[in-house]
Amino acid sequence: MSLQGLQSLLDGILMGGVYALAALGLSLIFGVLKITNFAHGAMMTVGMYVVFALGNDLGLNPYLALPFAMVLMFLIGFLIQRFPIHYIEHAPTHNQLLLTLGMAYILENVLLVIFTPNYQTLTVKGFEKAWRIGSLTFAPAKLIAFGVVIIVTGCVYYLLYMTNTGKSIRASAQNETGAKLMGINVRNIRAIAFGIGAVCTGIAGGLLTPIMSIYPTLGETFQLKCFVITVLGGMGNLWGALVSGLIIGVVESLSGYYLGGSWSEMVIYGIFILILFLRPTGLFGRGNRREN
Amino acid sequence: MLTITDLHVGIGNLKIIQGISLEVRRGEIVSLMGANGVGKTTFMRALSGLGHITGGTVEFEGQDITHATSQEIVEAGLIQVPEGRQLFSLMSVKENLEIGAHTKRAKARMKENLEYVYTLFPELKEMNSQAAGNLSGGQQQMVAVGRGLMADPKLLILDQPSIGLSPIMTQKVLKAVIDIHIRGVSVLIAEQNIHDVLKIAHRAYVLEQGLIRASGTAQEMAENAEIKAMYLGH
Amino acid sequence: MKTKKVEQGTLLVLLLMAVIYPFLSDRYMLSVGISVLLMALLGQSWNIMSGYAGQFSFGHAAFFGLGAYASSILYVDHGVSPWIGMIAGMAVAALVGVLIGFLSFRYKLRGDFFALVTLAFAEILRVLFNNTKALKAATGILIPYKDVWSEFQFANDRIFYFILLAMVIAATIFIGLMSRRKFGVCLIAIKENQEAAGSLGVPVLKYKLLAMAISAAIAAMAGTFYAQYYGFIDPTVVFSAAISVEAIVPCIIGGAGTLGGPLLGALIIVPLKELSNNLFEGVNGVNMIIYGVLIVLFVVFCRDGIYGTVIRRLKGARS
Amino acid sequence: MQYIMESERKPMRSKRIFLLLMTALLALSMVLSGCKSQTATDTIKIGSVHPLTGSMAYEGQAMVNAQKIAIDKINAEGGINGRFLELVAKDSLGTSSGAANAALKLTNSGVVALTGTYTSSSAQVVSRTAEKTRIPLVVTVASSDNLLSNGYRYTFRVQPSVSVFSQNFLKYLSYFKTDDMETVAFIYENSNYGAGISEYITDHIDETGLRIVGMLSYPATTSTMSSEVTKLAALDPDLLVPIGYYSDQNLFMKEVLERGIQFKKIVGCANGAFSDAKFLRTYGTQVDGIYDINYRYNPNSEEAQYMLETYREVYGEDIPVHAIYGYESIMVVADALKRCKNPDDPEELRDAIAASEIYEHVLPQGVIKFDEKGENINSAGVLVEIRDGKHIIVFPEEYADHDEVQK
Repeated sequence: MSLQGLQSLLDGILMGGVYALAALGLSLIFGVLKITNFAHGAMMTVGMYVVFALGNDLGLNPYLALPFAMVLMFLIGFLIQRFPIHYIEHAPTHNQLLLTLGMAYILENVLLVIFTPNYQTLTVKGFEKAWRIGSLTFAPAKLIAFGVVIIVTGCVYYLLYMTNTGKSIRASAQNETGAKLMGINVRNIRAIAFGIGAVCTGIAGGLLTPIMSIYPTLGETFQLKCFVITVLGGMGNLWGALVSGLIIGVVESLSGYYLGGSWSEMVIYGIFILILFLRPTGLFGRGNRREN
Repeated sequence: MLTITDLHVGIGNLKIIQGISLEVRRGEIVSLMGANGVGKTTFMRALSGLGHITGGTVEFEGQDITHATSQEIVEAGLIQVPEGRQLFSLMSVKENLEIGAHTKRAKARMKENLEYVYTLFPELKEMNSQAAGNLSGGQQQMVAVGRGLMADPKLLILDQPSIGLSPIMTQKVLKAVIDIHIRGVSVLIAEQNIHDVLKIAHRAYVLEQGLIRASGTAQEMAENAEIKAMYLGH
Repeated sequence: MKTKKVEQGTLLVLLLMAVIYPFLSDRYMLSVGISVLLMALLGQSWNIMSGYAGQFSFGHAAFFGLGAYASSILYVDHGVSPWIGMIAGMAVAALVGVLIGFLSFRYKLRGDFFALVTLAFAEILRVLFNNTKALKAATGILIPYKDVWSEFQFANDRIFYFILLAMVIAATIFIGLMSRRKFGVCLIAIKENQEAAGSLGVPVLKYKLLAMAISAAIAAMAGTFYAQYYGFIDPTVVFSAAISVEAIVPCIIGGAGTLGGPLLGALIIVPLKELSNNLFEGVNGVNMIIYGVLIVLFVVFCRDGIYGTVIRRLKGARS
Repeated sequence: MQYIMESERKPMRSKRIFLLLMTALLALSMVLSGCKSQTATDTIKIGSVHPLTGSMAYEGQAMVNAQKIAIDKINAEGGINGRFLELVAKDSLGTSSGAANAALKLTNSGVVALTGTYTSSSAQVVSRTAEKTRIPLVVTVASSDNLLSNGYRYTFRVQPSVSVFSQNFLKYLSYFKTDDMETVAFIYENSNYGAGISEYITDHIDETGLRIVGMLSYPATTSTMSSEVTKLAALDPDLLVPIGYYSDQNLFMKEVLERGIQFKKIVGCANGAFSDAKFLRTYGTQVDGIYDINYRYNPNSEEAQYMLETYREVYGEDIPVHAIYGYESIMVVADALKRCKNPDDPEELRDAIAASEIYEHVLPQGVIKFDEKGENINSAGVLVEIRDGKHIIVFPEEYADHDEVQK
């Protein structure tokens, strides 16, 4: 592989980390709660704007703004699940889709009203230049994002597998009746799970704020990519989401380098269709396949 | 301990349970018998707060739980081992048991209860880290009963625990029920397999078309010619 | 039998209204009327595949776009009348629909997964058309401006309106007739329980593919109309997810799997959207917030759709 | 069908539904057409159709902002023969049907002219609407080449189209082309604007003596430009031509600057980022030496100064260059209105616009005059250089400004 190929691979891995985190949120919501969430991109954008607002108006370092974004995102996620989504949990997929789409319109346009549609850019001091190792370059914001992604994924793993709340979440996902009969407040647990999903999504958005210029509908561009990653990794499978996030990042970057950016979209959707046909439980086979 | 008066339960517009009165006294094993589809499961689910109760009352330990949520009911000590076991199939046996101890009360006695479950079903200890979904039907039923015990029940409801089990497994489960009863837990058990269950029950009710058709002590029921003809079949 | 009468009655009333409407309205209202009908047609198309047969599509833009492109390319590059082009487009879309369906059903995709596959196909077509020079790539196709009926071009929008109305009526009658025959009963059986239907001897795959073909063909018809009426198409317009959404919205609002649902749904949501556009001109975004809220409220409080709920109430009144 | 089997229901219900629906229809038609009666007769209304929500909302809103400034200016100067202008702006929602409905709503409410629409697909739809309703449309921004190829009588375009920009590029090449410049690479977003320009230029590249070493296209919604930057760095063309919208081109430059890649010469063509004030605010002098062929105001025009300052004052930022054409579109309409005997007659207005000869305007071009297709015959972009963190017009010579125009 040429040096440029290597650089593309590296860029793909770093960007893939952010995709992975964004998809992790979707994977939780999609796999655990069985909700086809088309407000996912919009939720990401909310995270972006929270970090932007704190960074731009209060001068807070964007990475210090992340905890605030997390709290807010948790609340938003909790409320979205608790109010509208709760009522359509067992409704057909298209009802869920339309409802979350409606939520997306609301979120995006609330952002539009508050922040105007202007493109916003947040620059971080000291991040103007890439870091280098030999001839390879690392964009600092992407590198940090990658680190945060690993940490957050670890935390979510801990939360889901080591804590009582996490166990209740997984239990409710696997068997709602069983969970209720053990005295789990499934309604709250689901709202918490959605909240956690929203937090991951929001962090992913927040991490992108120093990387891209943001505008209210930016999240839409991540929507489908997140679905691809989620299905590829197996729904509800954390490590699956992480690995396939990286895969998609790398595929995008390499196909962008060798075939051109216009066709890399095509390659990703092609992979998506193949995976849906051939391994709908995901590459790692542990995701739960949904049937209606 | 559990007093049910004129209970009505529906699913959608359908009226499934049309006025059942039933009682479980402290220290009893009571059996609810009936053929497939007479509404046993609907009735049982309603007791745990998973049904649409349209009339009547359910009283547990002097407390009205007719419209309580399933959490409140579990907290009060009325625990159900549901039909079809409803395990968390991707989680390990150990995790399944741990989740059983979800309430505060149960958490406080978790260690003790876990030990008891392991003495009751020693094989569970060996399967601790296996995913519950990979176990055989009988093993799964043991996990389900164990999980119910982890919730520290005062009254344990078992909904058709022998369904799909081999005769040996069925015996094992019923033996466990006796053991549990000896330990001071009252039991309400729904069964199609009347022959076996009447051997361990004190009293029994027969459910038919959403109504109690007959009731009495286990012995009376076992000797009732009509019931013999209908359910015991031989 | 009375419910059936209500259904027929409602449809008749809708028809009557639709026929009178253009004579009461000015150009703007006529244009809104065309938006309503276009959404209704797309909705009807979605309805047969997803509402009746239960195969939930989120990629109807694929068929819509194919229809628009097939007739436009034939017209602009080869001088073929769009009337004929429309038939060709319907055939192409039906073929692609069957292909997508065959692959999906062969690999046993259902529910969300089927929806995502259709979405992915629509996106692939968008990228493909956007990057293929022979298909005019990103430049899109401009339809010549004429007033020649044989070329599906009219200076008078009222004629466009009635043509579209005829399409909606044709699609509705077609679906209505189909749904009352064995085909429709089988589709519902497939939706309720595919395995059971199969074991009862319903040719599941054949019927599902047939439903997809019909659905795709109707969407393609809408696509041709769109190209001819608005006069311009490009890949980002006709293959966009927004079109796929337009196919779903009226069905959910009106009631999926009911004959009048998509019609009523379109009749309600389009004017409401237009109304919020007109009422909240001052602060941008508020119109879309209102639209979002409307959708959320409809989905939460009217799960079977307005038409579906009315029908259910009527049936419920009996017991 | 499930319902067929059902029975027993009160009669008359279908009648009730009928009445209900008819009432709803009546109410709706009254509400929808309601604004008609509210028309205040003494203002002359100009309609504006732009995307005000969705992904193009910023561009659309800036356009409307600039139009408002133009309207205010005319009104402050006494309006049109004593009558004031009024801008009625509607959201096109960025869709064809949205644009058509918005345009018709405007023509309904009595506008004498339409302006719009930023996106080419909406412009195509609105131009057709203009033709049908016989109300003139002055395009603010829509660069698609085939916009006027249908022979519409009522559509006029002030701004340079894709091919004009491309011709400008080829013409202005002489300014920045050096003798040792041999290779050129393009990086462009692949919608009809980016792809259109790059295609036109490549078709005529032989005339320039340059050799194309790279044609990189990407979707405007991309979230990363890393592989493109890597590839271009390896190609190391003598001339790099980026064409795209603000957010994607900003992403591109960000990656280039982060990695410290020194391209020999970067000349954007209608680049959404390079000519934007925000771009300079973000990167300052780091982007010195970049050229862009783009929309611009005429630095020597006093009116342009007025427009700049007012925009900055009212909206707190520099006017985005595309919005200048929003401003000028109103001026074109106003100029024509002044020459009309009856300003309320769109037909007369159309003829007046067609006969426009505007010498005093804010654009860096000669007289504004339309050919028979409706295209502004002198439309042109200018070559802007970023020097000391500022935009300076360097070519053509007559619009070159060496004084500091902006702060």
